[in-house]
Amino acid sequence: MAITDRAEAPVAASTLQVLAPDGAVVPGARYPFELSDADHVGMLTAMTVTRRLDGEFVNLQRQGQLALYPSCLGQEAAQVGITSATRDNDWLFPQYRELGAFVVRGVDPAGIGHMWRGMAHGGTGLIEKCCAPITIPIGTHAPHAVGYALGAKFDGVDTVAVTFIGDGATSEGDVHEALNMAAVFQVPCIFVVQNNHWAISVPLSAQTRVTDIASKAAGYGMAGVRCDGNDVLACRVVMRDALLRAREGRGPTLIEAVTYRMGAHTTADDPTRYRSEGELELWRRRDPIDRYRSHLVAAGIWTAQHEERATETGERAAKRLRDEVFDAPMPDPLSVFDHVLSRRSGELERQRRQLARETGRDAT
Amino acid sequence: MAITDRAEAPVAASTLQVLAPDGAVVPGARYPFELSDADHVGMLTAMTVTRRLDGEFVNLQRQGQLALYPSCLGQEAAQVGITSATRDNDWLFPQYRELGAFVVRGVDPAGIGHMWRGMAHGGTGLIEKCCAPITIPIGTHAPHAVGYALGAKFDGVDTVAVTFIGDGATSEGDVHEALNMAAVFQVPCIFVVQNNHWAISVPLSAQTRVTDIASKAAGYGMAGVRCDGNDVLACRVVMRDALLRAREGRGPTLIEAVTYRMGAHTTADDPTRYRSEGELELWRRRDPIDRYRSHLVAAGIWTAQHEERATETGERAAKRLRDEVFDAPMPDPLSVFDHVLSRRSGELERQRRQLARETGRDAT
Amino acid sequence: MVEAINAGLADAMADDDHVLVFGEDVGRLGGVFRVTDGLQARFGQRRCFDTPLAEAGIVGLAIGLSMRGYRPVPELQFDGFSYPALDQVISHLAKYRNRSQGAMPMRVTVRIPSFGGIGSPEHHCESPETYFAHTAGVRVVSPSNPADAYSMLRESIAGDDPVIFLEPKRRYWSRQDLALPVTTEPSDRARVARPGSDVTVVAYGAMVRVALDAAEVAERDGGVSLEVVDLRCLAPLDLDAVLDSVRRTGRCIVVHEAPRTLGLGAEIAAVVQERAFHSLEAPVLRVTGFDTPYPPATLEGVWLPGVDRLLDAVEQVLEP
Amino acid sequence: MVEAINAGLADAMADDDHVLVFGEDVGRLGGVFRVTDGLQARFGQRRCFDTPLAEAGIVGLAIGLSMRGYRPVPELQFDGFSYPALDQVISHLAKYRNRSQGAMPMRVTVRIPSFGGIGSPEHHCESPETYFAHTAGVRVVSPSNPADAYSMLRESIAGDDPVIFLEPKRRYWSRQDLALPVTTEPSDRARVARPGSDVTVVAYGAMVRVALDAAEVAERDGGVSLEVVDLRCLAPLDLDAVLDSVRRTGRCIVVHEAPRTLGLGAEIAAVVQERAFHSLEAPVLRVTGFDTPYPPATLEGVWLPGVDRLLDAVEQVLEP
Ligand SMILES: Cc1ncc(C[n+]2csc(CCOP(=O)(O)OP(=O)(O)O)c2C)c(N)n1
Ligand SMILES: Cc1ncc(C[n+]2csc(CCOP(=O)(O)OP(=O)(O)O)c2C)c(N)n1
Ligand SMILES: [Mg+2]
Ligand SMILES: [Mg+2]
Repeated sequence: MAITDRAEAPVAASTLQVLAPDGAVVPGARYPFELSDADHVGMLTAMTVTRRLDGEFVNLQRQGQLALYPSCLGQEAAQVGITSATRDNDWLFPQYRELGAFVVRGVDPAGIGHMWRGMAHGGTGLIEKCCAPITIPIGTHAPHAVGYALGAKFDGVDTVAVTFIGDGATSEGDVHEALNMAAVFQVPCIFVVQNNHWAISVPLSAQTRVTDIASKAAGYGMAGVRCDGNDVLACRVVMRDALLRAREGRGPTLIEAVTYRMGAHTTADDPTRYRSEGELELWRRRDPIDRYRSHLVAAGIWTAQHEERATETGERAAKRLRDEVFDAPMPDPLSVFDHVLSRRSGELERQRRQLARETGRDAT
Repeated sequence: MAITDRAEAPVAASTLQVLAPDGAVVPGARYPFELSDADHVGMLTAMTVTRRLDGEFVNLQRQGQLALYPSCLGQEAAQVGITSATRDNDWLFPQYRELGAFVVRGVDPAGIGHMWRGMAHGGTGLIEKCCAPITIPIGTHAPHAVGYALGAKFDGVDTVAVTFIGDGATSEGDVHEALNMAAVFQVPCIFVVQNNHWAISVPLSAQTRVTDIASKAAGYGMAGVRCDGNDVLACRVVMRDALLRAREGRGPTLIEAVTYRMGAHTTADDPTRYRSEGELELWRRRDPIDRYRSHLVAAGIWTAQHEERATETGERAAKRLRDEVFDAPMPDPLSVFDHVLSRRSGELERQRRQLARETGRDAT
Repeated sequence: MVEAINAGLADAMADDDHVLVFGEDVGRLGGVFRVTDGLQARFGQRRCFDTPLAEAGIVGLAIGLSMRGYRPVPELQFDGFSYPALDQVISHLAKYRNRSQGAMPMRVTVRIPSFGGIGSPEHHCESPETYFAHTAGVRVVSPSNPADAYSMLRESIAGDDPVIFLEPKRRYWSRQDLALPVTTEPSDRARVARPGSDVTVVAYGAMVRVALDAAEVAERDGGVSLEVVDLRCLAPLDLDAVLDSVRRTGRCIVVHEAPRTLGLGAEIAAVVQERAFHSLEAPVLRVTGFDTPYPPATLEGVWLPGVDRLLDAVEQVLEP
Repeated sequence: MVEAINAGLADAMADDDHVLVFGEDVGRLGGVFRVTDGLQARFGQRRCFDTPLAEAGIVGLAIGLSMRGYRPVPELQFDGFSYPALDQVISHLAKYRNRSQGAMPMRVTVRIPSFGGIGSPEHHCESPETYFAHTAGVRVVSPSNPADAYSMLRESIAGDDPVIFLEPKRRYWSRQDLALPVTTEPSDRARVARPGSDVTVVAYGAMVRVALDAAEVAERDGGVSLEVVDLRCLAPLDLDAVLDSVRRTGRCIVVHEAPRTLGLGAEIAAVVQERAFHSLEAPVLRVTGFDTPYPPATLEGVWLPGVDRLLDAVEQVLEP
């Protein structure tokens, strides 16, 4: 059974690309000339920092500081390219693997650490940055993005809702209902599918019969576009277009960013049980950071100094994350009774007093 | 707001048609020459009987004998054309409006009456005819058809599962999950969407952004085909092809039969609140029975005698239905405790004894 | 009651631009029960609109609208069609405030025409309250009369919590002279619907009428005085009124249509026996639907708890 | 316990060609907990296969396969991901036999790794039993030890009813010397896991271990003798063993992880107080999770019922 066929195929011809894997501009590509050198430096820095932080999260998990962590290794271009095109008040509705998006938005990584350490569901510090809490049940957040976008449309503002889902998520009924509603209501909502070829151990070919997830858009009467998800400029370009379409009231877009999950599904997973080293090797050669760096170096935009500074920024961020995670105080046991409803019922107060007694705390 | 635009448009060009509304064969049409005169007479008879019975169900509801009834008026061609192409052991998974399918299969209409009279959930006499019970929760039966088809595939037989859904049902997550799984597993399952342009009061244009439901198939990597649902021969042709594809192991098909719900959604509904007389008038002119009759009369296949015999058969069936419904005995109260699980728990026995006491019955 | 709910929706929409009404067939048709009749005509398609046929999507949409500051009031057309939305309710609507450390309250009122007794086919007569009431993070309420329907709906929409608003279809056509707006007791509190001294009968929704009728009969025919408590709020439960009553009567019966096992009667019996143990002269009894699927319409009359089944239980708890 | 379930699946597949195992990641990976490890290699892709990521579809698929004569054993990957399938369970799996007048029994065993206590993130530690147990037409079982896990699974798969099979993840790595195949008590019956005379403690799943540990401590430290009843079957409930026990001890405590309101403790308390009213020396108490969303992992230790919370309740019921 050729279960890895799709991940091993070259990225398909109809897939928008700006940079070839070696960093050269693809002939005839729609190059985003509107980006300043500073923009480019910012993007590559964000990708570099993302990778460093991602590695640190994996380390922290190995050291027993986190219960679990889903690495975004290899998906930095998709996440940074997409998110850097948004405005700070466009709302993001992430799945759980979107560290790159959070880095671009300036979310404190410790807040993500709090989630995986088991201190705060959904993470902390996200909402302030217009990011919905991290969502674990696959695809269920997609309708929220549609609702948010509908509200923005009603408000007459040009704010856009962006939801990140995976290739696996496309099989879920909630995603279908969301796509359909977004199209029917013509809301400013963008569905970003990071097609990383795997849903835990299930390859794309066992998830859907089509090889091209963007082709699903047509059945909803929605714009669909496919880009090389390891090409940050391609991601940026398609997202720029989709945002414009959304802001102009021309409706939603489904973007498929073709990329690859280079790490395990989460730190609890062992991918050697289900995929080949050869496949991984192939994608290593399509590394999104190497590609962009080659391009920017060749263009004279990225210097050794930039590299050094980005590495340093990454190191500092990683160290801060480490410290914050290690130093994080245990949450107050009684906090489990907070934020259930706007006020506590009599029964909940009784339960709270019980736990206060058990833990030697003051229930007042 | 032009909410009735799609129902008022002429049936689109890409829609497979064999007969024009006046009964003439469309130039270049794929005429089902394999049908014998007897086949044709059988189909038109089934359509005629369906319409007569359908009217009788509505009458019975008006007379207070049924709690509710969803009329299939106007959809006879789609139901008879599709079902008459199947073999008797292909399994049908109906929604609730498929009287025409049941007539073709020879289901006793009284069993359908039992459902709407509130005597037996799901109807009676269906399973013997390889029809799943009538299903009310929209779209939820689609995955059952996929499971059944998967089982047939595993068994190595060429039995096909056919599920009827509505245009409204296409919005439901369960239908999406079913379509996707059918494509991934390449099962012999056919999804028949009767696009009757309305889901209660919600027009197609508020249900989906596309005008062509068959186009949704492509996103699943599945064959999709659209036919004039008021043209029984067109329905028969596309179904014949889909069945062949399924039996040969070439996977599922989505068929959109473009038709129109000429009656109310159910007897409890008042369609004058939401749709125009003009729209209805337009579809009256596309009546599926008139069309087929004109064709068969012109072809010398259908005579006055056939007409008489079909009318008589319809009358007899209607009378039998009326009698059976009027004479139906009240179900035994204690039957509510039957068929909950394979055996009754102690608690359920206690509850049964309680009801026996209340109703003066013997609980043994 | 339909008119009261309709007025409640209209007044809430008039008072606050952020109140939105949507669902299947709620727009031009005005809902299959006409509960939303006239709202689209009066407030426009932005404020009252039809959605595609997708219940999970409808609740998901409401969650997103709430995040954007709206107060959505989605309708799920019937009890049995609320089940496709259970995951959105359990995993999100109920947990969003918690998961966002209080930053994202869910100001969503999900209206569901509920319960049996109107001769409908399968899936149109379910009692879904346990599924919701067991779920921490949502309020579940059910009015038994038009005044409460209006008042509790207004309070639910104006409040800061997600509310599952179960409307007893069987009481939809009940009428009451009402000068609107009307404000009844807070919707998280139970109410004594009829004072009495011998047995406490706890009911909600359409069963309150059954309990009141039984009280009438018991008084007249047997000289037995039933105190009827209308629960109103099914979650979080406020059983103070019930406990007060039981401490006086020493006897308690809970009535509901839902199947017995893990119906609300279970919780109420558990709490009453725990917190009024020494007052109880007899076990708390439950008068309920049976542990079977809801039966076909011709049998719902014998299946549903009625006055007789309730009076049987009254006799039992009064046995010496 | 993982090995016992794996063996139970393998033996069932070997005995009956019609047994099929499927779900997310159950094939090549062997399940995220390795419960289905090796099944695809041994029985082939037809008998053990991965599905797309769609829980409603998975249960729907099982229903259709059962209609075709198969005995599907789908896995839903975690408790919290069973909710998208609730509608298929409530509206179809539980009702199909009824709706077909007995002609279409649902021979489906839905395996769900369940409950908390393993340090997982949100949605991976839910106690979904009430949603299923309140639904007439399905059986709900939960084994507390490897022998039961094997035996009850075999019985569920071989039976003629839909079974929701809740596997306590926290006990997955528990071991027991077992000569397989092993047959324990019928899976619709409770069992006294430890005889005692002072207080009846009812538990199931991972809480049986907690109850047994508490019994040890109570005996040793206080000379109090707890009788621990392992419920095993959560629906339909068979409380004869519990009632027998309570009639002897006069005291009853139910322990479960699920939130208190409408958790199984409610039903058990309601039945016990009804049917053993005159035997009770103290109210039935419930030792449970709180009425909140399941907390983040660092707090699950204080949130979950443990030996101390249970012993507190023991003290309470023994107070004069
Ligand atoms: C509703 C639901 N079902 C199952 C799971 C378990 N699960 C977690 S991640 C995952 C695979 C998701 O794949 P994809 O959407 O492609 O995202 P990726 O992990 O590749 O980023 C599964 C099945 C879940 N989280 N939610
Ligand atoms: C899950 C679910 N939601 C809502 C309903 C209420 N309802 C009954 S029929 C219907 C419209 C169905 O439209 P369509 O699928 O087009 O079929 P049609 O009635 O036109 O044949 C609705 C919303 C239902 N039966 N099931
Ligand atoms: Mg993926
Ligand atoms: Mg329709």
